[in-house]
Amino acid sequence: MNKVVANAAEACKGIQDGMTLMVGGFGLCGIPESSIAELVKLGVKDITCISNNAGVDDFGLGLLLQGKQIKKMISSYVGENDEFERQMLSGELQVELIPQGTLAERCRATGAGIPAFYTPAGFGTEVAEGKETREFSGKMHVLEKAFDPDFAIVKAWKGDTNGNLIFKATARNFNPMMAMAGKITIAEVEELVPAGHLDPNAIHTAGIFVQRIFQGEGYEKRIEQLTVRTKN
Amino acid sequence: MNKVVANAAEACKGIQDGMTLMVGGFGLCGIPESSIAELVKLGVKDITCISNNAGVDDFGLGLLLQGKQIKKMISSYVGENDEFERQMLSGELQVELIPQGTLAERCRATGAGIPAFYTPAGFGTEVAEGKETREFSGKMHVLEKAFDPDFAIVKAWKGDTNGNLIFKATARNFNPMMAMAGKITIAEVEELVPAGHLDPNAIHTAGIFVQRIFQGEGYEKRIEQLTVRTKN
Amino acid sequence: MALDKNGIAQRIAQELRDGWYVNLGIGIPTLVANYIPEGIEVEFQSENGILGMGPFPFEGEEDADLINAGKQTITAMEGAVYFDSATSFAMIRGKHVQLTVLGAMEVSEKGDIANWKIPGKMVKGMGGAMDLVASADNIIVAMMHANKKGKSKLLKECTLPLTGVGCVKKIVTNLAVLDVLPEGGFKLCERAPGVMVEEIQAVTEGRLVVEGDVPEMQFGLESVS
Amino acid sequence: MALDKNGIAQRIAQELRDGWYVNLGIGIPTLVANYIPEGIEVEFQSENGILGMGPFPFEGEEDADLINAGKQTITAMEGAVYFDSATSFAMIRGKHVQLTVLGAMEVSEKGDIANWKIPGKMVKGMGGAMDLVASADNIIVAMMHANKKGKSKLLKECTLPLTGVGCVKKIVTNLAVLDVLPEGGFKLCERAPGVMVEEIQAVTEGRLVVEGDVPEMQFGLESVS
Repeated sequence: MNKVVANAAEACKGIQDGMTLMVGGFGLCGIPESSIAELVKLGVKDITCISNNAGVDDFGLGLLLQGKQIKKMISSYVGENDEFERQMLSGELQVELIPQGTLAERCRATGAGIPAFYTPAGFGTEVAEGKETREFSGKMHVLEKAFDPDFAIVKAWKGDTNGNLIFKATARNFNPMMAMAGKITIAEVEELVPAGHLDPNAIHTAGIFVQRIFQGEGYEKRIEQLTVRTKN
Repeated sequence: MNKVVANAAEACKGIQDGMTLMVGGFGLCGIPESSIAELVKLGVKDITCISNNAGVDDFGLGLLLQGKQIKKMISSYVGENDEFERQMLSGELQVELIPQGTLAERCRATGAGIPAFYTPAGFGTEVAEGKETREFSGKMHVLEKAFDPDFAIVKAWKGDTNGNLIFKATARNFNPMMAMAGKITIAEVEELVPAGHLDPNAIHTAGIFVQRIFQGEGYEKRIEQLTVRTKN
Repeated sequence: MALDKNGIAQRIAQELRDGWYVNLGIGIPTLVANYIPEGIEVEFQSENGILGMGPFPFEGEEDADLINAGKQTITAMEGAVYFDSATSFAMIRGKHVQLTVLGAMEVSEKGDIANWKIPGKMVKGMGGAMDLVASADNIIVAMMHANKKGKSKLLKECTLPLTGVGCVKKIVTNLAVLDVLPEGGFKLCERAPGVMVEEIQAVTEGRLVVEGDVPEMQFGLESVS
Repeated sequence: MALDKNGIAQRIAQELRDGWYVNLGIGIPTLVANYIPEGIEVEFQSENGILGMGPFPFEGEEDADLINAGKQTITAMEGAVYFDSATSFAMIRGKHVQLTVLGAMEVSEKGDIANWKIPGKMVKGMGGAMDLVASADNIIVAMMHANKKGKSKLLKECTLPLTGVGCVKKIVTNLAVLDVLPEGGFKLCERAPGVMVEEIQAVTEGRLVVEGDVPEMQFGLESVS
């Protein structure tokens, strides 16, 4: 089942103004750099973007914010970004903040055909306002619902032509759940191999969830907070 | 975080009459043979057993049925077992049948702190009787709840002393979700290695879910339906 | 002439489309894998945790850890992947599997299906069938038109406990190909070679909708893989 | 003398028990990892997807694909494991993590906590904090007793938007160790060395419960790892 497309341009075909996109990554770790660059090039506008964070000013989703391509961000944490703050305070940008675990579980639910589930996160806070709440085993929970994204864009370490994906270390983060959730899921990988070259036991995301896969180019993999020890 | 116990006897300490146990496996594939043998030896009675199937007459959970140790089976499919049929028809054994996907998702929910979720499976059937139903996006769904097992007993291919597990091929099946769900989770493995010997990227079940791990002995791995081709 | 089980499977195989992921139930549906049309690539999912299921292993090469949902020993194709049961049913409920083919005891003219329980007989369980029928947009039922006593299995209302409600869209039997109409009723799409509309009508208890000339099924254009 | 941030972390480290999985928030909580008592093994979970988090990498050995929830480059201990965000919060919500240590802007005498939003200021988001406080049975808040303006952070009622309701059980500040009582109120358990009960009372707006002699915190018995 060959899912390979030539490049980011091929992969992003059909992404249009006003669409809802899920974008993988945590901070700048495990983000689909090539696809984001392509979205900048395409100049698609009024995007609703579901992503745990919003990048930094000049990298990651920050690049889409610079071009005012994003109408609404749905995230759990959006610090580290001055342009984001400016657009949010000026009202140009809508922001919906969601507890990180709820965000992850809602992404999974979307792909798993679970329309709604109960979680204790956010009960008694403004996150629960307007939502159903309910007691289970003496504890209050909030009803949370699946998303409805048009595209999901994820980044993996290795992928095969069938769309099977393996992520590296903590660059996995939101990518596997978002891969499940897209009506069309685009996966960009650092290394694309023929089907059969990945251990079927070690694959994190099954190719059934991926519609388009390509090998990205020139990964910068910028580090947001470089923290090191010195030897002696 | 050393989780190693000497053997099945050590691992099964504390399992008592009347408890609810989750037992991994699909058919006879990926079942915790050593722990089941120990449960037979212990002779614990009145067990409520959550497991996709009920083994065959003389293997798997069938061994517990022979000793009339099981009070209630919660499964999706219980064929291939005459003693099971006899006990069920005579009323000695209670049986609750659950759609397989709902069973899997309820196991995951148990371990994931999700008390309840909606699924379309079983709507309009006797499975939905007495349960809440609700429409999402024009489709009816059933509210399904987490379990509350005392122990979960799973079988993995490889494990390390930290309790990290790797399963092999389709012997994975229900084992990872059940591992998440036990108040105490027992993992028996074919090969136990020191922490650090498994690729942290390739681990299926994180050691945090496992309280006791041991290397099992004399795995029979019986095949339920041997189907082969002949070479020309 | 009425089709045999292989004929039913062969006709269903014509419904396969390139790039589809397919879940085949036990019995006649399993045979569909033997008739994949030339030039079409599909991948088979088995709900116990494999995508890219291959043929049975050669004698002596069977692996107890590699089975399908019918508990049969199988092999894995190149590019296959294993996963747990929760992920497997995430694929199914999340509509990532494009086609489900399964058997049935009864189908109603509203698309209800009964295939798991006969009151008074030993009940083995629904396995994954309820998840499959409640989730898939595209379900084909493969079955005999009538049961062994000659009684129709295409009914106004199912008499047996249901597996799913209003979910069946297409039925392929030994006698015919039928679509379940949104407003209810079985639309006769194709007849088995040499089988008359009257013969089909005679064993269809539910409302049979016949419009114009009903063509015969065509075989032989696709080759057996 | 009031404790500094390291002192708060050191006191909290005394609460660690052998075999615990621990999630440390950003700020003071992160420092707890520097004071694990001798003979105790704990494993640190970072909610972005690692269990068995190790110290910062040596210069030049950093890996952009290996970070903690604060986006800092880290290392992995032997026996570490990586996982996705849904699994990570399954660990948290499912109570598999035995201790969560996090900072707060305000805590109420009922155990409510506010630590994510100041109306009128830029809101960065709650990250994983709402999941953590709603799930963990064992939450320790690490914070200064009063804010920079000298105003108490231990209140009758939180004035800021809440992160969680009735979830905080223990608070370690620069001045004291306090338990949140089930019936409401901050029970003074320990004083920082040389700090008087009156000093603590003066910066505790919520109900402070003082019973008998309140001991001083003890340090120095555990060694720095």
